[in-house]
Amino acid sequence: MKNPRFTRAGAAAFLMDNAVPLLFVLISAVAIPFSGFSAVYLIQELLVRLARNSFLVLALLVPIMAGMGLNFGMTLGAMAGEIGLLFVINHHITGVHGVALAMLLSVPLSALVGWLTGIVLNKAKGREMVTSFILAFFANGIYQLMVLYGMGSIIPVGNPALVLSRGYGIRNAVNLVEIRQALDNLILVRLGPFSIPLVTVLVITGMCLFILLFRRTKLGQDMRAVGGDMAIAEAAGIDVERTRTLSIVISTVLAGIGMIVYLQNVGTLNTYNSHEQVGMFSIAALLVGGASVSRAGIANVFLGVCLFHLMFIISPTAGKNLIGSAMLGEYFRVFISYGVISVALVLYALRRQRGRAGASPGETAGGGES
Amino acid sequence: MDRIREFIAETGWPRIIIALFLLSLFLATPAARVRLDSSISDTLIRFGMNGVLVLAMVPMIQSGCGLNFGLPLGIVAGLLGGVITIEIGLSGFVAFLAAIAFATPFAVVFGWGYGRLLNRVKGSEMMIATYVGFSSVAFMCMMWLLLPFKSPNMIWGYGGTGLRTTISVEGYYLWVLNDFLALRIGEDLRVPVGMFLFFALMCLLVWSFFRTKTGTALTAVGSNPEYARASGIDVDRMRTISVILSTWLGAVGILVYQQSFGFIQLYMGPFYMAFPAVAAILIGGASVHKADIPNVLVGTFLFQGILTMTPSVMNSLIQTDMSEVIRIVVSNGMILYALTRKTRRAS
Amino acid sequence: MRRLLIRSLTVAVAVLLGVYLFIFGRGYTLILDNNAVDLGGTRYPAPAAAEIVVDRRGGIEIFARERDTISLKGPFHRVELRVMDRGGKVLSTVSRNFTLTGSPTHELLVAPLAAGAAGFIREFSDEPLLSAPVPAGSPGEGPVPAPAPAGAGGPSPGGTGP
Amino acid sequence: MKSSPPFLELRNISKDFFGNRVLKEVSFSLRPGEILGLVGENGAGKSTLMKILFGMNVIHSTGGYGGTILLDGAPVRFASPFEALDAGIGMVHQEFSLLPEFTAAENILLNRESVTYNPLVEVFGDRLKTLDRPAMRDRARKALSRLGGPSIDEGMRVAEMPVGHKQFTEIARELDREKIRLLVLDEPTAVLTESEAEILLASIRKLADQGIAVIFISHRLKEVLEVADRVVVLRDGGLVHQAEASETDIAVLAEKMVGREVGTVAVRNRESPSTGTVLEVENLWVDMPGETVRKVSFSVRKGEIFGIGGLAGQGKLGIPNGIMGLFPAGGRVLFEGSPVPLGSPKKALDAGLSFVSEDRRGVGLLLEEPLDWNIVFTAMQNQNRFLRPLLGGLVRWRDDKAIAAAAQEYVRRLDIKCTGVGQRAQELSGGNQQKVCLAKAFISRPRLLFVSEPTRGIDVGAKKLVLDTLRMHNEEYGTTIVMVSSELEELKSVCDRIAIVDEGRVAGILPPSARAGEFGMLMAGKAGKDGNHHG
Repeated sequence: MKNPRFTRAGAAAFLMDNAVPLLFVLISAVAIPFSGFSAVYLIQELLVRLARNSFLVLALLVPIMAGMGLNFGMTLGAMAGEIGLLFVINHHITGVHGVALAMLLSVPLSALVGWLTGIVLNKAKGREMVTSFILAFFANGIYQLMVLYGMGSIIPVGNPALVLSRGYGIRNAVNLVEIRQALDNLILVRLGPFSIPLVTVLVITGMCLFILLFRRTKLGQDMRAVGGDMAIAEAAGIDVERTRTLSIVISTVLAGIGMIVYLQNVGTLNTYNSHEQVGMFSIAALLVGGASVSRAGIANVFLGVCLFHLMFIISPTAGKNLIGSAMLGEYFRVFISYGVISVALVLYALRRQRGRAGASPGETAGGGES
Repeated sequence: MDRIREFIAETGWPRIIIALFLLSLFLATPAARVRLDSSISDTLIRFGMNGVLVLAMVPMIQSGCGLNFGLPLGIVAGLLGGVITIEIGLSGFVAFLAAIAFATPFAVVFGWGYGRLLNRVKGSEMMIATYVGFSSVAFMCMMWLLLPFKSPNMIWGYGGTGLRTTISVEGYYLWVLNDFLALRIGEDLRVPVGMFLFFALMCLLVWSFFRTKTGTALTAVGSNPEYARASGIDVDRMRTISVILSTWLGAVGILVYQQSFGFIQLYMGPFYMAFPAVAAILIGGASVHKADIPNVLVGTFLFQGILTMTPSVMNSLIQTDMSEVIRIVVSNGMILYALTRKTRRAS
Repeated sequence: MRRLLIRSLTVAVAVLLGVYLFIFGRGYTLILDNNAVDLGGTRYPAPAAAEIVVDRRGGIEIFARERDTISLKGPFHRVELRVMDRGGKVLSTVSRNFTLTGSPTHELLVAPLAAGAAGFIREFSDEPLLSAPVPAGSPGEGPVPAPAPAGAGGPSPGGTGP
Repeated sequence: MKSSPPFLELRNISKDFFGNRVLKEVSFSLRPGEILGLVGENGAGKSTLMKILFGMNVIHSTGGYGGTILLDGAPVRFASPFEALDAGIGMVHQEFSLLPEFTAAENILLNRESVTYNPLVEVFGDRLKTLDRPAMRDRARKALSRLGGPSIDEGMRVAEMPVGHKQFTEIARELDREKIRLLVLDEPTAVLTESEAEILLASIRKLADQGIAVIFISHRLKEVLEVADRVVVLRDGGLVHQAEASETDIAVLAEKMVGREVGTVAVRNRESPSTGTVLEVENLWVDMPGETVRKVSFSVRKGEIFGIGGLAGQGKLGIPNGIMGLFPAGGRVLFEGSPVPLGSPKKALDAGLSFVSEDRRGVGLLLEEPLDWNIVFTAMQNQNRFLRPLLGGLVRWRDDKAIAAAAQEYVRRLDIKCTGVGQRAQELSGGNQQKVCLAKAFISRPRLLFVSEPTRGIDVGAKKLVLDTLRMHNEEYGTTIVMVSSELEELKSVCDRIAIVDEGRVAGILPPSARAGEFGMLMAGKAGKDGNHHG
């Protein structure tokens, strides 16, 4: 067994498989000098963003394992996290207590919506992604109905800082000052010019360990089997639908917690669009890290968050310094976010087609051997 | 009783609920002190504005490419046609036709490439179409900044670069269709006959296309690609033709929309425009792989009716503007319903 | 059976944790009020000056007819009050435990505390003395939220946050 | 062990699907360590019998079965395959059901993994138990070694394995169950090379020596005789022959497998037309999944009905599908002297060929469109008929009137039962759908017509009508017909000559009057030809 990576064909395959991350490294390498940012600044920024976003991206791994593709429905978990935070802000639960309570509250809520998502997606096998994508929009409508019209009128909200001046509905920007960076600043380690939010890092590490351990459980193995081939898994006696639902529940719960980690760092809740952006950017980041729709690992998460956010930090200034328009840089990064997802989806579909064609016994073609 | 049940099964619950909802909105107009005639007038205008965009769904659905979430690509072609016309400085009906003419080559080229792409990703068309739409809009955002347009009516003033986010079409092709043969009944009821005529023309075009040999082949491809292939049809070519046609209709659709709306919306404007159109045709009774002209007419009317009536009626009834939320719930709920229904071929 | 027990226990622990976080994580705004007050028929004069230490956190000097606020967390606290004259000389020291529940805003009345009377803590009644005693300037009261999907608008080209 | 009493007994097993009797009073028994060869044509009832044994859901949902299955003397009735598995009965299907991305060990232990406890189990349930990889590897290794055979690395991903190893992995999966007593192998050697098959047969013997009984289903009669202790032949749902392997031979089995009593079949009897060759096929290969054609040559005479028979999966269906361009194919096809380019349905149709597919619902029909569309579509698209010019020939529209009239004509001629030509194809019965498919082929006036499994899935009356229609069309219009069918009787009643395809090759061409045994021998696997040495 030769390591395929050392052969020429292997090298080409390696380049193909990692085209997206390599492209991002290239873009960043070109753009960093133009942005004029110092290395220290960039590294500190990346540290902040790693702590902020990694947990959310990690939440995407489980459904990919179960063959359900990119979980655009993670937005639903993010909404559950936001509702947890709204509760905490409403009752003035401050500091790390507030963060913990918001997480605790988000869990049953996101488990419930995750379970519902699972049921819907089981009805749309083979087009999970587009369905979860639309489901996220639909859920956003329900969320608005609840938060914009229900809260303050049907659901009592005591904290006037939350409520719109018309008397009901939550403001579209909620200041999270009472819990702002409560988790990050619990233990802040200074390392040379950098400060590291130790507790957040520990939470993320714990999460990685959980994913690694989870892969080694029976349920994790079942998910891999279901992701490999639903019919075979079913024939072996695995409850396919339940397994798929569980993978979505886990993802949604993690997304809810991840959203709280994210928001406590940001410090402001954009009540009506934080969750949407978060879904899109998390997926894009994972794909930039070299993950595909059917395969993703922890390394993809961290590499992806770094590369994607590096581009995010530098592109406006680089755009301004290069062409004299910061807007161009802004639009460039929006384009890249969507473009990356498009490319990943196309590659996945192509591979799936090729797999289907390759299922026929190729060796028999080309005439008989006698 | 059986007949009612059959009717319900055939029409589908969501459609009936939506139709009843719209009907109750119309009935509630007196109680809400909203003028019925102006409501109808608004509904009619929005029906005409959006009709062609919804019509753009038909060819792709019929050829089996699924719901055209990539509509923004066609819209981008239409926007290009629009801004080129303004740059040249044409006006009146000629300007409108010129805009269509300028948009056509873009639509054909975009549609061709988009069709080729969709042929290679059969089975995942809808998700990829969505992101092709998003990416093309994001790409054009950069282009609007970079393209060398000069007309002072379109570019940012004071040394800014690039085109403005909204450009007025006043003095170019504003209301060229709306005002053509417009009918005034009473004080507030205006019927934009010209726009309807144009919409009807487009419907006729699509309808007659589906009666030609190619159109027939296209329907067969959507109905059963294996059958079509065994009958000697080049399936990929038919699909590409349908995508080009859909893209072109999208381009024409946005121009019709603009001449009534009054503005060209650039940058992120077209971003989510596919969703209302998709929802409309589904409400009209289309499924993910079957659609016809009546679906377009019924769906556009119901959907635009709700969008027009909810703000005015609901607002005055419960003093709350919930139209935005209702739109989100109705349109995405409808798409979700269509996606989760058992399809003929499960694979 | 054993598993059921453990599961119920887990849920119970989660609920208890929630209750604990709810009670002990709750933030309060305490208004320190050094005015003369009538309490239970007795009038307590305001001391000329006082230094207040809550939970052994720094001292706040407060003169007569002055107010100040501090943020507290959780229900149980201890206050130490040093009653001073105008020159800053400590006349007497009072230490008391007090409990906060209910309203997120409470008043600590310096005058009765200095006199050693009970009832020096009371919920802040919503008199228009101070405008909304909520931390941080109230954030953006924009119009109704930005239009969301399936409609116009779109994600702002902005980034992932600040 | 083979002298010990039977542990499994099937008594008078009967089954009908919607009035159609597919199993009639089948009885046999099995002793521990015995290998039973089960032989029969497609549709003889082998797979239905196995489905009954395993308690598959299709059996329950279609009204159960008659008779009793006795396991260790006690009657059993499995509600699901999992119960059968628990009772120690395992089955290896013809198609692999292995996950390519999993290792051999993971596949062997799929859903039966070794696990260890961890505290999370108490809260989240047993599925959170940790996999015990070393134990899994041990178990897999043990199962594989129990089977003997090639040494397979239990840590290797299945995707990287050669086909033979996959088959062993598949069998090892059943052997991991401690209680396994009966193993059903369905065509286990079909995908193997000859040497691999030899090794597998040896392994099967080894298993039998350990006391595991085996039901060995195969069409390769030589292999059956080589490995089995006893052979059972099913035909038309009945058990027609049962013998010790040492007391029978291939010729007898072949005869029993396909033979009908003489006189029940109306054999086609006419002067075979000899007006010259119209279609010549040389070294054709077709890559059709499940019906691979390896190397096929034959020629068809003008005006004849040429039959192609053989067992399912041997490649007979691949021949018309390949020539008509529906699957990748190669070789040389000459029609009326000029070559037919392969790989393009359009070119094959233009050459004057036409095809009625065996996959009626998948390829043959536009289920959601009306009948008249179904009938005229191919002719319209390829021959520009049923179109009328519009705007001075600028556009050509469908001529709906002409379409309806033409369709009406065929509805009348083929006696298609429908409410009208506007009825949707999916609402018709199977037989009428088949007639629509025939009409579609006839209307384009082909000079050579391929008909694939024309009577599959339609009732007896409709069968006769369809065959009569074909015969009539052949006689009246002189259309050359190539008919592919699994039903030998049908071929014999219609065709002038019959080719039997086996393992992707033409095993021989016989006149319809040939003895059943002769056909049987041609179907009996590639070793059939020299089978007499073993008999």
